[in-house]
Amino acid sequence: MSRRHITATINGDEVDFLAEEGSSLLNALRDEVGLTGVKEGCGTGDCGSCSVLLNDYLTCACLVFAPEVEGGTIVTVEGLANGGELHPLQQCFLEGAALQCGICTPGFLMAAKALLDRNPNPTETEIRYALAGNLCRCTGYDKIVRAVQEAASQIREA
Amino acid sequence: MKYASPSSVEEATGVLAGALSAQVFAGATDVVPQIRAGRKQPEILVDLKGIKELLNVSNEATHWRVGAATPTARLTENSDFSSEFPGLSEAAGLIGSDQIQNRSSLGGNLCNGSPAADSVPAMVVNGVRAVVAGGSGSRTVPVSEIVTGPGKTSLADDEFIVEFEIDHMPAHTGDAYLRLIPRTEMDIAVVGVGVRVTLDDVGMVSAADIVLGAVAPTVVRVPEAEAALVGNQINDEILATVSAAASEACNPIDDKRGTIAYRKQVAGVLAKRAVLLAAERAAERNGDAK
Amino acid sequence: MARVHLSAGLRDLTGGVANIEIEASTVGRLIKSLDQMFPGIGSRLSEGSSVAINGEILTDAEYEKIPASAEIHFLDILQGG
Amino acid sequence: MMAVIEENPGYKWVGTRPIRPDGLEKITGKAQFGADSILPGMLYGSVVRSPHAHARILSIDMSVAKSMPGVKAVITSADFPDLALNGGSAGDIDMSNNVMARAKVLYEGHVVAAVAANTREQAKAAADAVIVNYEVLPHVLTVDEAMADNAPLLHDGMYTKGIDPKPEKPSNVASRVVHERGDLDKGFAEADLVIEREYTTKPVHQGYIEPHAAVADANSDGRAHIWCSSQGHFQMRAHTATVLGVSPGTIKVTAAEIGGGFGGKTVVYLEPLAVRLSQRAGRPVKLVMDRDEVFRASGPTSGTRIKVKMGVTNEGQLTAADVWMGYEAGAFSGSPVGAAGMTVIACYDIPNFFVEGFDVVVNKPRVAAYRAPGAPMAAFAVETVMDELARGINIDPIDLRLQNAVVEGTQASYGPKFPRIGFVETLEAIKNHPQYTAELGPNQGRGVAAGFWFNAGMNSSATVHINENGTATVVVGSPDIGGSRQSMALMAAEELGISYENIKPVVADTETVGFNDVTGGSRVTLATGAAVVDACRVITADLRARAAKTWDVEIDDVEWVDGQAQHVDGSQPPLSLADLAGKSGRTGGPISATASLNARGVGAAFSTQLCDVEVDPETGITRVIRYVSAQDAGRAISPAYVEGQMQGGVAQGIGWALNEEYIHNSSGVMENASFLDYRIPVASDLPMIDTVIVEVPNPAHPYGVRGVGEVGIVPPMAAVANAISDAAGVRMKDLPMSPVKLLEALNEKGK
Repeated sequence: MSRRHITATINGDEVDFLAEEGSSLLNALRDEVGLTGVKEGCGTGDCGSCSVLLNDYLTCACLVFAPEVEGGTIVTVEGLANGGELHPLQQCFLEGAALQCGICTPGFLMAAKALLDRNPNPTETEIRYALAGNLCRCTGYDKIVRAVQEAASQIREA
Repeated sequence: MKYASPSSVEEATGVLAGALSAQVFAGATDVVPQIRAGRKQPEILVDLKGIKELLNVSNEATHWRVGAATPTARLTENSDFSSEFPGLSEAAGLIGSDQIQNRSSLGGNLCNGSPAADSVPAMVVNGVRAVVAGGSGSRTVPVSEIVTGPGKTSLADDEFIVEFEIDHMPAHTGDAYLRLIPRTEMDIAVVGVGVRVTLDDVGMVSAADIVLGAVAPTVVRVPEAEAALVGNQINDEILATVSAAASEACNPIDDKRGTIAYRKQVAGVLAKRAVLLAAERAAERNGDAK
Repeated sequence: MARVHLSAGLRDLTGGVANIEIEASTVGRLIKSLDQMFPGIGSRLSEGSSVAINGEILTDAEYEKIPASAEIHFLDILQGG
Repeated sequence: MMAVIEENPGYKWVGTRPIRPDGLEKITGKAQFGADSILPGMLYGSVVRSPHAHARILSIDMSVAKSMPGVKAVITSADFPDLALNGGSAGDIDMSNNVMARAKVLYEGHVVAAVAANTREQAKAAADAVIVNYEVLPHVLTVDEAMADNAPLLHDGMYTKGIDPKPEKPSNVASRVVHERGDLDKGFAEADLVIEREYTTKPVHQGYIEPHAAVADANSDGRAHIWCSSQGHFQMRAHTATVLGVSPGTIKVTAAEIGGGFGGKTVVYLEPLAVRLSQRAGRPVKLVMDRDEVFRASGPTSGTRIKVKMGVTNEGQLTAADVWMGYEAGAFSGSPVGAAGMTVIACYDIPNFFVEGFDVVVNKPRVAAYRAPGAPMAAFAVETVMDELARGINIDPIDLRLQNAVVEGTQASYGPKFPRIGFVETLEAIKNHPQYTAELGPNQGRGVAAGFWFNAGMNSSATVHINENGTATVVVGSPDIGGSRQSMALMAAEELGISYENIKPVVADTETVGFNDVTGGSRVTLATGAAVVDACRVITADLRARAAKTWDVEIDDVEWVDGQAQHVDGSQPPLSLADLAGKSGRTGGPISATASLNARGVGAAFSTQLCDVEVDPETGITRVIRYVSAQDAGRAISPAYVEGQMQGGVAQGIGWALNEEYIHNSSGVMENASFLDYRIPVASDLPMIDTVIVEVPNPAHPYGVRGVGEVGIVPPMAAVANAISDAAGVRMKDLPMSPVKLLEALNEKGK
């Protein structure tokens, strides 16, 4: 079975990899590129654990066929920090105890980043709806929402 | 499974003509789970997002053109479109999470053939037309004629929707779409109701469209409710008639998401609420679109 | 003497006896004595029970010393989530 | 918010909120979870599962699958020892048969074969090509069906335990439990109001976001290494060894980070399959469940039918309780009905009661522990009856509970007397909370409910190493699900007197730390924490001895204060931990200590919760608009993560209350095996969840810990139900309280 050669910019670097044509971007990122920070919780777009930015837009990597990203740009949780400097969302998740088991955290961080990039001052309700595509079973969302509020405020003041 | 990404309508129809079993897709938000569950095993996946007409959104003299593969998020964030068609925009915006919204499209939502597709009742009440391309050329079809049953469409194997034509909203007209889901997000509609209402100078209803989703194999129009509204001021009595007619028009099933009785009753409730919301919008919309 | 409370679920083996006073230095010896009085109860208690001595619930308590005039309850083993 | 019952005695680290030790890896994507291991030459596995709820396996044809491209191994039950033939215990035989079906499949999703191939796609294709011939048998799905006369039997040899005389005929009832006290008839005769109700609940899943995953690398000499996410890698080792028929010593298990468990990852599913496939293929094998497999084949908790009758005097004195409970166990015995029987009325001092429970097998996946297993459904029943009793005699529902609450010295319904507990304090915390008297809008209502859970102790080990610069490594064997490494580090910092940042807590594999029971039963901070404290105390004693040696004084002249050795009379300049560590070679060698224990002094946990809802009377939709949970933590070592446990339990409980359920069709096939249709709460479904940490220290623990993980899920269903009743005037007795059912009830009431 021949696989397709795919080139994309991932976390700022040009990367090429091979993938079955009908396989998902999620499997390609995890198995071929080694970015296992992108998590699989369902494989059907219902949990948001595999959220990445694809050409600047928040997307479930499990719903994207790998060949679709040819020439595209992808940002995963591994690319969220600026070198050694954490993104304010990462810092606020840490300080606000916004994770317990941590499996959903990469997806939440990417979804929250997408939200704050387009709406720097969201209300609690806007945050809750923007994060509704990301399931967390540990926290009851309380500390996640607060961490996003805090990060938004820090980013606005920066 | 092979993957193809044609860059023109002609190339796409050519790929489809040559394939034994092809699956066209835009966002793949329905296609991927179907493949994963073994319900579909296409030989070739045809990605329509490489064709620029399918991603086009333009506001023209008499109508909007909305590319069939346009992510619903790009449509709902178009403030001109959303203020002209708040009901349709909200319906499109209800298709899944933000992640889904960046992939889902009106074309995909329609052609998936789900009776519960949120955008379809809102498209039908707005008289939206689909421009269909295929091996034998192009045709324009009302959206209401595309879906023929759950998962089934009137499109031929080598056809796909290129774009939607949406005539501008007339003056004093408003649309609305309301749905019932058990959670607040991430659910399939148990009942959906699209309404469009036009009011005359004295606030009398001069035109009404009421279409239900998720309560029958395809969306259903409720002519009795429309007739009850036209020529009347909206009042409790008329709304009660609308509710009863909406409930009566349902032909639902009992399934994991709801019961027959529940769907009928709630269709009536949402129809009433959607009429009020559409009428409120109609009253506020006095000018021309565009 | 320890005062031993036998739960209702054990009374098929005790002929309905609910409480009994027994002299025993450890939980293991206590179970042995009970088994002599109510044949079959020993394996049920040592496999499927925790024991509470004066209110403190213990597992694997075979060698646990029993203080004078202790209150002893045998409880079902619990699962935790 | 904290309700301080006993002041913090000046702790420097315990009770603070620093950044968790494992946080950075988790917010940068580096943390390795169960499915994240990739080994050289690794194969992918896929599992063949039964499409039938109950069937006899007539034959399995693997010939096509074996010949497919990339396929390296195909296994069935023939590849595992039949424990029934070599003296295995009943529990081990059931475990083995759940991992891989032998003669019969007992639920849809039951494993019948597994394959390993070069790629996922090849493995999946080969699994699809395994041909299994079944003789489909009639099935039972509920307590009622399973207990009916002439019901089809899952196990021919199952005779109900706990019934005298022993039943003559086998049945689907594995066992009966009973608790009783006093005279029921007399108790009900004394009551002024008696309420009798019947409840049903559906199986619900723990819903961890990380699917089960295991990677195994087996060697030709029989040894194997497993990487998996579980709540107890020692238990995975033991259970895998049992199923494979080998010594646990031949298996090494490395604990991956675990993406949620809630009880459901205490069970072995994939590990023995992965090891056997790896042995057959001679290559490492990765097995990961799809989400639908997680639902169909891993542990939900029981569906139940519960009948409760309770009596109260007009003065608010409970007089009697009569409880009947049937708990679905799934395909093998072992529902949590025992704990249900012990917890159902444990919050109250009731003079006369009779509690009877049945463990019932049905053709559904075998239940697994889920947060306070057995207690939440029982509390749903009793706590809604309590609400009806309070309203019936016109007394505040918290006052009714206060009047009958168990306190230190009360003889618990399950037997022994309670030690110091904090139930009353949680009730008072809610009564004093501003939300209790906040104004309610139209269609809004308010409910309270309480809950009890034992917590657990069990076996733990910990090793503490002092590094050459005076920092410390704390090695434990308890997988960290919700922040326990932070609690370990905080207690170690307190004991050693060094900064939290200078302590590195590590979850070690099964070969580098002593045995640990599972992370479950809310036991880790209590039991593993006690082991860490013990090890630290051995170290501080050693440090005092080394300082004494340095100063040439007696050890009794040396104290360990604030991270340094001090001479009692101040005659020597203090020696810090770094000073002593740097010169440890001169005072006896490296500084290290291990402690292992079977934890004692388990402290019971109570929670009282307050819920405000708004009901849409035309659609039956319920939205939770405000929520407060008060819980006795004993002592909150790590308050941020105590709050997290409380909030998480409440969120799961709200899901259970409103939307979550297993839906099976008449063939016994699960219809909603996805996160789309198994509806756990999303962020927009919930309000902020306010917490009140009540601290009534457990006198038996060095820091007063009780355990906080589980009890929070016990009250929510009743709290929501009571709030719905207050808002809409209908009593919901069937979970979930979905819009469909609530609208039905409202229609009925309107008639």
